[in-house]
Amino acid sequence: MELLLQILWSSIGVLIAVAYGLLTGGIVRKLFARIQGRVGPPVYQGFIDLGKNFFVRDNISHGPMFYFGPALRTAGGVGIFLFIPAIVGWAPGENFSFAGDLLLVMYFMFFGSLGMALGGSAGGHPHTPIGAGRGLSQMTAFEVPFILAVIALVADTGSFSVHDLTLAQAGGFLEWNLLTHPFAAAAAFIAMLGMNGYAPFNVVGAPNEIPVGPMTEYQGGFIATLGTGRAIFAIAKMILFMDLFLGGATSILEAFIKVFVIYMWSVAVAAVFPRYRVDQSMRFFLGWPALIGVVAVLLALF
Amino acid sequence: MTIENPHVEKETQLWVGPQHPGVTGNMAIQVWLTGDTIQRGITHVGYLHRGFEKLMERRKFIQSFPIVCRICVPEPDTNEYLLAASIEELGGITIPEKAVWLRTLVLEMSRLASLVQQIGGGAGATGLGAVPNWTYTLRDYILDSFEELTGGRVYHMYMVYGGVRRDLPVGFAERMEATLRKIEERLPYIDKVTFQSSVWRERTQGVGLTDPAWVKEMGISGPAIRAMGFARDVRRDFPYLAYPELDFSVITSTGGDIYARMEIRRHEVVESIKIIRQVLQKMPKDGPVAAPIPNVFTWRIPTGQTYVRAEASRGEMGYYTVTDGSDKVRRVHVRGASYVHGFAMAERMFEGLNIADLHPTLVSIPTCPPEMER
Amino acid sequence: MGVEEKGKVPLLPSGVPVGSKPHATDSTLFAQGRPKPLSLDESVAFIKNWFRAQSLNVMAYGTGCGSIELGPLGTSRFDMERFGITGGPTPRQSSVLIISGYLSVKTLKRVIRSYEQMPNPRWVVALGSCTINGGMYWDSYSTIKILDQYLPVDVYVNGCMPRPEALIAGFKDLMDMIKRGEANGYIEYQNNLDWYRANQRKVIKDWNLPEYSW
Amino acid sequence: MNEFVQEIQARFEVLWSNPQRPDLMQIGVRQVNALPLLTWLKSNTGYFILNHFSAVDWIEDGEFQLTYLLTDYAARRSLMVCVRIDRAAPTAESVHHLWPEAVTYEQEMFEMFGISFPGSPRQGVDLLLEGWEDIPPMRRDFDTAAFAEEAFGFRPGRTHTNPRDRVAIAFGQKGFLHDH
Repeated sequence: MELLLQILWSSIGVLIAVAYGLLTGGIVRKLFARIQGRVGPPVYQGFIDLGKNFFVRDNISHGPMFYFGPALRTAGGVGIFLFIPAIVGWAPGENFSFAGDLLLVMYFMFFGSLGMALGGSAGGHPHTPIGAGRGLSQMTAFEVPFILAVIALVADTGSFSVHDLTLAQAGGFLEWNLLTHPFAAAAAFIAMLGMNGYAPFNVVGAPNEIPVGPMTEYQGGFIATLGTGRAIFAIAKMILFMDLFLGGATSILEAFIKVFVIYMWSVAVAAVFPRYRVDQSMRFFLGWPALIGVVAVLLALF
Repeated sequence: MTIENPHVEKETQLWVGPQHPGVTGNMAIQVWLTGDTIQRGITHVGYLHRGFEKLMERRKFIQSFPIVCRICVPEPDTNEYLLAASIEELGGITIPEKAVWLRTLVLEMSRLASLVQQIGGGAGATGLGAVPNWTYTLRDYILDSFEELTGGRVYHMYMVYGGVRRDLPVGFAERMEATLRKIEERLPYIDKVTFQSSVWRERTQGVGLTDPAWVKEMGISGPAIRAMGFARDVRRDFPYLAYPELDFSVITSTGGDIYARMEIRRHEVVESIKIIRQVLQKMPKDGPVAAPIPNVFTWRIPTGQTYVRAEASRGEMGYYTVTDGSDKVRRVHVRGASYVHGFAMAERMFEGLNIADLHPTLVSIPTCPPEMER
Repeated sequence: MGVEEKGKVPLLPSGVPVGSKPHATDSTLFAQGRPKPLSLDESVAFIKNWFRAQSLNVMAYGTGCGSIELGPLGTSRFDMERFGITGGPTPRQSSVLIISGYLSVKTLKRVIRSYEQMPNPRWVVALGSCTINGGMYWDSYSTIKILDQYLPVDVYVNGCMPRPEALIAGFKDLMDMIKRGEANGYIEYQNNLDWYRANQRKVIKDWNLPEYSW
Repeated sequence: MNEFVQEIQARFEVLWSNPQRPDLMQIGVRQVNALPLLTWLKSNTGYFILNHFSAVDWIEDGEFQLTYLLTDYAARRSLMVCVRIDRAAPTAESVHHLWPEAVTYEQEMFEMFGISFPGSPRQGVDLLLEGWEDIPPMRRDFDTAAFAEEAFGFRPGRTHTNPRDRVAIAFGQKGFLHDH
C-alpha cells in the first residue's frame, strides 16, 4: 500500500515536473526575446507547441528503433526524476531514492544523447550520424568535470545516496556544497552548461549547420514526446544539482525557486554567446573545468 | 585507366541547401565529407534564375528599372545606378550636380543597410541570436529612411536616366542623423558580444582562410580582398559620382579569415556613416535633380558598348551594356561580386573546412545568389 | 481530368475556380436559427485547429526575393514569434511553406519535394505578385506564373514585395482560416493529386533529383 | 592608352580600337589571335584580372561577340577585348586555365548561347536551367514571351501588357500620353 501510494505521488510529481519544465522553457524563450529586443512568445507557448505536435496528422516512421529514441530519452528524464528526492524529508517528494541512486542517475544522464543517436540513426538521414556523433562526443567531454565533481562530493560525504548528500548540507545555506566545496561546484556548474544544450554548447541541434542534428527526421508526435522528455530532463537535472549543491528543498515552493535559479545560470550564459564547434567545446571541457574537478577531488581526498 | 581514390568510399555526400536554414539564400552546396571535414564542394545555383538579361532585351530603357533593382535584393540601388550610368554614358546624358550627390547618398545608404545586415548574419551564423535581431532592426531604420525618400522599402527605383526622381524631403537630414546615431549607439554592444567575445574569436579566427595568391588569378573584390591586405576599392580606384570629393578611408586587414572580413565590415559601417554625414552636409541645397532626357517611349541610343562598375557591399559590381541603335538594349550582362566569390573562390575555400564552419564562411564572403544567376 | 486549356479560368476537378471563395449569400450573412452546441467531433476538431493555428512553424526555405522581409519579420522590429510563429528548420518539422515570390522551375521541383515531405496538416502562403500572375516576370522563360496550379495555396499576400505588416496580416488570416477549418489546401492537394501532377509535369521536364539529404 | 594599343598591334592584329572612357579601352581582334593575346596580357602586362566575360548575339551578322574585360588595378585601367565568332558553329577556345572563374562563365555561355568551349570543365553541365529542351534562351531568336505563354499560361484577366494601354483605359482614351 505504501508503495502504491508512492507510485501515485511520484506520477503526480512527474506531471508537475513536465508542466514546470514547459513553463520554464517558455520563460526562457521570453527572456531570450527580451534580451534580443523582442516581445517574445507567450510563456505558455510550450504547451501549445506540445499540443500542436500531438495533433499533426501523419507521422512517418522508420522502424521500431525510430520509436525507441524519443521513448528512451523521455525515460531517461523520468528515471532521473524518480530516483532522486525532489523534496527532502517529505515522503511524497522523496520519490524512489535509495542507497546507490547517484550511480543510477549518472547512468540515466546518458539516455538523452543515446536515445537520440539510436533513434535518429534509424531515419537514415546523413545529418543524423553527424549530429549524434557530435552529441555523444560533447557528452563524454562534459561528463568528465561533472563526474569529478560528484566524486569529490562522494569522497567527502562517504555516501552514494543523493538523499544522504542532501541531508549532509541541512544546516543552513553555509553548509551548502556550493560554499563548502567551491571547486566541485564550479566544475559541476560549468559542466551543466554543456548538459543543458544552450549556447555555447548547442552545436548538436544547431539549426543552421546540420539542421537540428539527430532530430532531423522526427516530426509530429515524436517531437511532442521529445519535447516532453526535454522538459522533464531539464527539470530533473536541475533537481539533481539542487540536491547536490544547494542543499535540496524542503517545500515545493523552495524547489521551484531553486530549480528556476539554477536554470537561469545556463540561460544567462547562453544569451550572449555564440556556439562552439564540437572539437572546441571538447577542448574546453577537458581543459580548465576538468582541472578544477581534479583539484576538487584532491581537496576532498586529502 | 583512371586512378581510383582509395578514400572515396569513406566520404559522405551532403547537400547543404537549397532548403537549409544556413545557406545565404536559395542556393545549394554539394559537399563531400570525411568525418567533419569537407573534402570538396560544388556550388549549385539556378534556383533564382529569372532571365533578367533576356527580359531587359525586351523592354525599353526606362522599363528596365523595376527589373534591375531585383537583381540583388539586400542592395538594389547599386544595380539601379549601374544601369542608369551605362545608358547615360552610351546615350550621352550628363546628370546635374544635385543628382550626383543624391545618388551617392542612396548608394551609401544601401551599402550601410547591407553591411549592417551582413554583420548580423555573420554573428547569427555562429549561433548568436541577439546580434541579428539588433542589426535587422537597425537596417529597418535605414529602410524607413529609404521609404521616406523614395516611397519603397526594399526596392526603391529612385534613380532614373538623367538623375533621380525627387529631392530630399524636408527634414530628411535630421531624421537620417538620428538613424545614424542609433546605429552608432548599438555598435559597442555588437562589439562586446562578437569581436571581443573569446568564443566568437575562437570560432572565426583562422577559419575560412583565403590565399593572397588567388588575387592574381581571380577577380576577388570587396571585403574578401581587403581582408587579405589589398586596399582595393572601386570608390577609390575608379572614382564615380561624388566619391572623389568625400573623405573616407579604405579599411584593410591581413587575417584573410572570417574574423578579418567581419571586422572590415564593422569598420566600414563607421566609414559609411561618415560618408553619409558628409554627403548630407556638402550636398548643394538647390538645383535640378534630373536632366531632361528624350521621350522614353521613342528614345533610341546609337551602337556602343561599355562597362561601368561600382562598389557594392560585397565587392565590385559591373554592368556590361551593349546598344544597337534601337529603343532597347542589345545585351546587358551583370557581373556581380558574388559571381567570383560564390563559385571559384568559395569552392577552393571549402576544401579542408569543418562542416560547422561552412555557414559562417559563406556569410562572411558573402554570396548573394540572385546576383550569380540573375 | 487533364490540364485546362490556357486562357481559361483554371478549374479544379471539383468545378470550383482555383482560389475563389464562395460569395456571401443569405445563409452566410444572416443567422438561420439559434446557435447549436458543438457535437463531440466538432469540439475535438475545434481544439485541434486551435492548437494548430496558435503554433505555426514556417519552413526555412527562402524561395525568392520576398524572403528578405522574413528577416525583419522574425527579428525584433516585427517579431512574429509573439504570435507563436517560429521557424521550422526541416520540412518534417514545419507546417507552413512560404513561397516568397517568383518561383523558377528548378526551384518548383525542390519546393514540391519539400512540400510533400511536410507532415499534414500543412499550408502554403504565397507572397508577391509573382506567385499570383507572374508579376513583372510575366514573360520570363524560367519562372512559373500561376502558383496555385502546382501547389494548393491557402493565403496570398500581394504586393512586390509585401511589407512585414502585410505578412503578419496574412498569417493572421491563415490562423483564422485554420481555426475555422477552412485552410484545407492540403486536402485539396491529396484529392486532386492527378490534376496537380499533370500541371507539374507540364513544366518540369527533368524529374531527376540528386541524392538530396534533407 | 593608345600606346598600349600600339604595343598590342605590334604583336597581334587589332581590327579596331575605341577609347570609350579614359579608363576603358575597347579593341577588336580576330578569333585566332584571341587566346594568344589573352595569354600575353595575363602573363606580361598588368591586365591579369578577368573581370567579366560574356557574349553578345549579333544575329544580323550571323556572329557572336565574345567580350573579355581585363583590368589593371595598379594602373586603374580596363581593356575590353572583343572577338567575333561564327554563329552557325559557335566554338571558342577556353580560357579556364588562365582564370578559374572562367569555368562558370563558359558553362553559363554554353547553356545560354550554345557557345561551346572545348576542354572547359563542367561544359554541358546544367548551371542555371534544368531539363531545358528549347534553343538556348539568350539567343535573339528565342521568343521568351511566346515560350512563357506556351509553357506556363497566364492567369485570365490580364488583357494588356503595355503601360500605355493601361493609362489609356484609366483615362478613358483621352490621350493622356501623346503619340510621337
